[in-house]
Amino acid sequence: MREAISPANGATPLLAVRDLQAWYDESHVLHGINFDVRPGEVVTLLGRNGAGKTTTLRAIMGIVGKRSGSVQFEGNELIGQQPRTIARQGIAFCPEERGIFSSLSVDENLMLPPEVKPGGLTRETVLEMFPNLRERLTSQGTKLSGGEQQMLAIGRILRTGAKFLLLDEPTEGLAPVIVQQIGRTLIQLKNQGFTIVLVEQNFRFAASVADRHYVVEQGRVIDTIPNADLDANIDKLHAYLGV
Amino acid sequence: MTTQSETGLVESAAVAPTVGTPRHHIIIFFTLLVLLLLAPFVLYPVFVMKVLCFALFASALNLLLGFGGLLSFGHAAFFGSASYVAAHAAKVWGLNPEIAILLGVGAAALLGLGIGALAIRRQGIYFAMVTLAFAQMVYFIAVQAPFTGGEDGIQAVPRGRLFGLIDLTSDLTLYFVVLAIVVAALLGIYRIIHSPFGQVLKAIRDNEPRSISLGYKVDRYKLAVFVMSATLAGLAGATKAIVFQLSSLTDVYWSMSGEVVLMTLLGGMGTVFGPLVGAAAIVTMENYLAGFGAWVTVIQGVIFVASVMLFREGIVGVLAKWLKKPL
Amino acid sequence: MFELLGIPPQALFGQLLLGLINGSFYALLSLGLAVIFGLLNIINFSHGAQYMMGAFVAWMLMTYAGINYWWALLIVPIVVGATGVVIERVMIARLYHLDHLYGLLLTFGLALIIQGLFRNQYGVSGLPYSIPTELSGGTNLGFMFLPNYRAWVVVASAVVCFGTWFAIEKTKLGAYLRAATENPTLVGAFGINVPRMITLTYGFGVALAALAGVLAAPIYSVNPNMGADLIIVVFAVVVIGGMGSILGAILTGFGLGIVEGLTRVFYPEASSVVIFVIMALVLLVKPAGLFGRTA
Amino acid sequence: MKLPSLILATAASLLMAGTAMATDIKIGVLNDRSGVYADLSGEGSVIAARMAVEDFDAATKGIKVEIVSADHQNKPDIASTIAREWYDQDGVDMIADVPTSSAAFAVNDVTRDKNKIFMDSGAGSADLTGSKCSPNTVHWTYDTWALAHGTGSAMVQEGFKKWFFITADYAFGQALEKDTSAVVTAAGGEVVGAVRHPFPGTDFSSYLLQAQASGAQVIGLANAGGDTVNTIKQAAEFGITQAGQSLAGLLIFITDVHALGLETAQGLVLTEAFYWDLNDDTRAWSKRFAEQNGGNMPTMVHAGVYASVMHYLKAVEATGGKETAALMDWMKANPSQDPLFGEGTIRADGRHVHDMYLFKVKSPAESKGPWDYYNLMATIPAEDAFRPLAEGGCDLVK
Amino acid sequence: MTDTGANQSDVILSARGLTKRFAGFVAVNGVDLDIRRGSIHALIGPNGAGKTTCFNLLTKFLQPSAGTITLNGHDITRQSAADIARRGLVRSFQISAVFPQLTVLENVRIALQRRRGDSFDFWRSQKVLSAFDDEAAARVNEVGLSPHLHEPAGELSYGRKRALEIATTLALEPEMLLLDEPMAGMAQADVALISALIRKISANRTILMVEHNLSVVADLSDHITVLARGQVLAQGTYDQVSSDERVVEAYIGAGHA
Repeated sequence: MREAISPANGATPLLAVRDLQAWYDESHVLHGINFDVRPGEVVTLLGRNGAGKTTTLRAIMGIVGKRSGSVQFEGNELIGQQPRTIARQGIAFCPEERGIFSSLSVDENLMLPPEVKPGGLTRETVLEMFPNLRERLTSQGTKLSGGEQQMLAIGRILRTGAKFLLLDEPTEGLAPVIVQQIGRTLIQLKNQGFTIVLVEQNFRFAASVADRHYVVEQGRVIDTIPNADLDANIDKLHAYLGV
Repeated sequence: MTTQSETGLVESAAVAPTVGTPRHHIIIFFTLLVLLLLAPFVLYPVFVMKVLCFALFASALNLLLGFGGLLSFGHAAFFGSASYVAAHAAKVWGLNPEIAILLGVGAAALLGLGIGALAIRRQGIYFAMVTLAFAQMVYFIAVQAPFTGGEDGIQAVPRGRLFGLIDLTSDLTLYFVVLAIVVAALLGIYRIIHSPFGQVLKAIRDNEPRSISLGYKVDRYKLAVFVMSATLAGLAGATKAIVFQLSSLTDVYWSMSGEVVLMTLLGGMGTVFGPLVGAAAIVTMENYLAGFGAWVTVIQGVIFVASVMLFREGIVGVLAKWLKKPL
Repeated sequence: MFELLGIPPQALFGQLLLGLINGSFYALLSLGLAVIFGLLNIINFSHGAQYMMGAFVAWMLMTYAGINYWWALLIVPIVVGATGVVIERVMIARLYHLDHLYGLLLTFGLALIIQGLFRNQYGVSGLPYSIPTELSGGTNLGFMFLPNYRAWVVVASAVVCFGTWFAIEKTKLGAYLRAATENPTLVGAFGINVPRMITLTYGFGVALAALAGVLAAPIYSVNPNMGADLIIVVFAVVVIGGMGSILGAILTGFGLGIVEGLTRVFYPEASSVVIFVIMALVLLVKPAGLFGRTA
Repeated sequence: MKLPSLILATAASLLMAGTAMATDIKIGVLNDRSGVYADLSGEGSVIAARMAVEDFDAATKGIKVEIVSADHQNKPDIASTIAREWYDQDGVDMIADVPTSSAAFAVNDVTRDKNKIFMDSGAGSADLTGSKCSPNTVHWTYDTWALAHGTGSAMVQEGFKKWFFITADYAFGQALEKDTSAVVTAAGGEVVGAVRHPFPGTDFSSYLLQAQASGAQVIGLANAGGDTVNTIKQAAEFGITQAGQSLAGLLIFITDVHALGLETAQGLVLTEAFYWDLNDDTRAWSKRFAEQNGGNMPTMVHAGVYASVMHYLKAVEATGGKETAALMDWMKANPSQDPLFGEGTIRADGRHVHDMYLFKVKSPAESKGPWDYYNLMATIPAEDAFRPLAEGGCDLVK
Repeated sequence: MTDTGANQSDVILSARGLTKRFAGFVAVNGVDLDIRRGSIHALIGPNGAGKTTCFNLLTKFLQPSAGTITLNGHDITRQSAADIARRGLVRSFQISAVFPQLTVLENVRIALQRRRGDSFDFWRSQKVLSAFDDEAAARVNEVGLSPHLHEPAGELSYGRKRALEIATTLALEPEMLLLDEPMAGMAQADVALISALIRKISANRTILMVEHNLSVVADLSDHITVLARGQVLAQGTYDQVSSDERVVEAYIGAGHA
């Protein structure tokens, strides 16, 4: 298992995760996650269902039952902080189930997250990015299609000014054409300087957007594959992820 | 579908139960019995009878709450209606006390069946509120029905002769009859808790979906325990009517339901002896503090708050944890 | 003359109007209860006691400090709401991880304490609080004499109810509240201080109860027991409306006021129980209440 | 071993040390100390009882009197429990006061069972000396029949013939309504309607509007305590009285008028057995009473407790013991005499008979200050004030 | 490739056109399923494929919006969860489902007690249940929990709770077991243990499981149904489905960029 811990090649990591362990109630889910994210990067956490990818994101946000180890963001230790103060440092989280509020309209959902840093996208920009949402602004949030909900979920965190995004399976259950649209959006965001941690099962999608892939299995990062080396490692990946 | 030990109403006493009737339970029961047999020669018998009636009432509620996991906020309906029926039967129909009590108990059982059948369809807070709503209706009937005597209640109920033979006018004679009734009922509850039925009940309380998946029809068990609890509450109410020769609106009012929850909570729900301790504590306190007027309410409130905030396991629950033995 | 069940229609109008007035108290109180339940999932059994506190604090302000009704309308909800904030911080906040029934038991105990304390201090005979001079007198509507104060009560509570509904359904703050009701974890992960919001919400719900108390003070005697029985009625209103549904609480409050008013005409003895009958029926047929969302 | 006791002992021993052959008497004042009747009975009744002991000068007469008191919360079950324990455990010989009819019935039953003496002042039900009469009970101050007759017949005589009742849906309310209706119809009046409201209530406007729509001249308030106060307040609010209808309080005490204030209560017609400002004797006694009672004047219930305890003590002195039958016989055989009720007698059914008074509440302008509330309209002579002996249905009357 | 044509007597549980609509979306859409007697059948699919919903429909914890379910030829579509449990179809839960305040022995005994029929005999001592103690202890021993026989189940570690759950389920001698993610939240060592346990109990039984851990699925199951977006994507043996392009696509994603 080479590069289980990937050294930050030169640049200081924006996010450094060391020996992160996490529990839900009594079940020990993460057994020591290690990885780095450098500014402006898109990295993915790949792995099968139940490997601990989602929990890793939630542990970074501080919304698991219990966690230990170290999560440093811009040099600040996040372990021990409340989720809300973590968010206030410019980290935005888009959950797997998307978290669209059914008692809020689309517009309210969009405008809900407070601005945590200056320089967030305006409502107008978000609507230009996802034109589908514009026509549905007054409808109930959960009345949107899955794809639209995903756009809404991504769109609303772009408004906050956070430049560090944690996206949990944004393509899950979506039609290919929507997946492509989301892929384009992520690349666009990357070009605008956003740093993104992406949890994916769909590694073809991940490959289209990411700089680096961390393979998670049983609560540990077991491999790191730079996107450039993907073709060389395709068999290995199939073994990790395949059916 | 979380395991309910962390969030459920009945907190685990974290005690390793043993199989069969634990020896210390037998010892406690025996000691209690001896104390109660001696009590009327030391304490005022009517006072001890009151404690006994409420101990039974609280144990009946505890059967439902502590072992069935269902909080009824309307148990006064059963206590009170049995009290009315028994009082009416003894006074107006001139029946023997044992028949009067049986009729009262029967009325409570029927009422329990009716209310239970509707209430068990709901859970948690809704269950509590449905029982409260029905209890309010029973209260309304108690106010309206001619035979209940409105706010005067049914007074001067004759204690009569047990089986037409034993004159119950003497407090002491009555005491031993009441003691026999209450002890029998408490042993009955003990048996229910430790019967095959009680095992299933505890399982349902601990984890309802899992019980369903094992093939148990949980609604029937809930209804059965509801009716049992109502019946026993009725026994307490009917006995109280004979002891005090009176049944009144207090017995059906919703604050009576609150009081019996308080007794159970204070003593320790889900424990065998908790309701007895809780009832004794509250009844004694009410008696001693009667002169303090509204302070009684304040003190009761403080106990409620303290029980919820500080010792949710109740007095006996805390003791059990400390002794590492189920009580 | 056309009569409905022996009641001339004009008299019926009068009775409907009276029902509406009483309904406005139900609406205000159940609104507070619904707001608290919606976010905290706690049955605030001390709501009636807090309503009573509202009336008492108004009376105290008048008696000890000479502060008039209009200022009381402003000050009392803030003062009593502040006590709610303290209660939430010190006690209720420690119960969220437990079964909701513990919240009910706790607030039940609190209600006993509050009522007992006031009863000790002020007895139960009731204390006088006069109708502000600006609102004394009344208007003859032809079918009835409507005291100006009662008209004010309807208007005031309708405005407050609408305001609260608007604040919750149409404002940013309200959006936070609704979102936090659905998924507090995620809202917290957006950087919002959810515990503080919960505290303030409880305070706000309590303040609404206190406001109802101030409104009630001039027409019902200021009495430590004034909220004791009311709480379970209001509770039933909230259950009928659908726990946590703001609109449901308001509409049901006004609606049941009218139902109760009509019962007072046709079967007055049953006017205190009719709401419970309706509640039992609604719960059995439509468990989530008339306006509640089914889980 | 000291037994658990319900008692908050409030009274002191009044015996001079060394008096030989003393009779020890224990009197229990059982009433509402925290609820709606706390002001009209409550601690004031204990004060009145104590004053009776002092005025009787029991100590020098060799009678040692101890007074205990307790709160029955207006509930019959609590009253019954306390009475039972007092008699069984604490050696109480006589229970005084006991407002609230349901509680009084409970004490009535227990007293008869235990063969002790019950001298009621606070309760209203005429059944206490009627169908539920007991050889052990004296009903001193007033009853629903007396109130109904005083107010009912006086109002009808003044030309107020059409009545509407707002009645608490409780036994005492129904009894008041029934008794008054009978008086009103007998006097040539007419009852045009009645509405029974749940007890306790808060909003009475609906009933007041129904009363108004009925076209009645008088609205009879067959309720009590806070309900009556609220009804009167709301009647003023809805302009009922201004529109010409009169209110007749059927069970109303001076403390209620005090709570209402004259602005609201003025013009109200009511019947009482006692008013502090009747004559020099009542004024002098009431002044002493008020000094001990936080400046509040006595109610007729307080006066009744004083007079009944006084009469009882006289019987103890006369019979030289506390044998129940002897005491009851003496009390019924000898007329009572005290500064508050003047002379009176106790009938075979236990009814104490004395003059009753019809009052009208003063307007604020007429009143010279606090507690100056009543104008005397009529004195109802003792022989007319109470239900005739034969009509009560009491078994003790042959 | 599908088994719909299999001899009906070989099929213990079958579903036709199984559909579940929730407000606004269709979670399970027209699923046909046949579980062969004595097989280990796995239900897999990417997140959100509708596995758990499907599972809850089969165990009657949810009512289907449309479709029929038959167990041993009996239509059980309208029966309650408790009823089908009595017909020998018993489920486990994703989160460990024990009775926390009962002891380990009592947990298992609750299941054994079912054999006595409905336990409404509140007048009997639970001593009558001691008849089951030996068997219960044996069941507990099978899953290696003997040292904890008299401990309250709530105090067991996570893995032991799952083992206890399986012991309890087995005590019912079910004809068919439905396991909901038996490996969820398991430590690696426990996975092997539970795997072995499942293999052991599969003798003479039919097992349907929902499981994410594909190596476990590959290792254990005879037959696999792959769900995606509420519909059956593929069925067959592990080799068959793992080589199916659509399955690979569903799992790994389409169109290599």
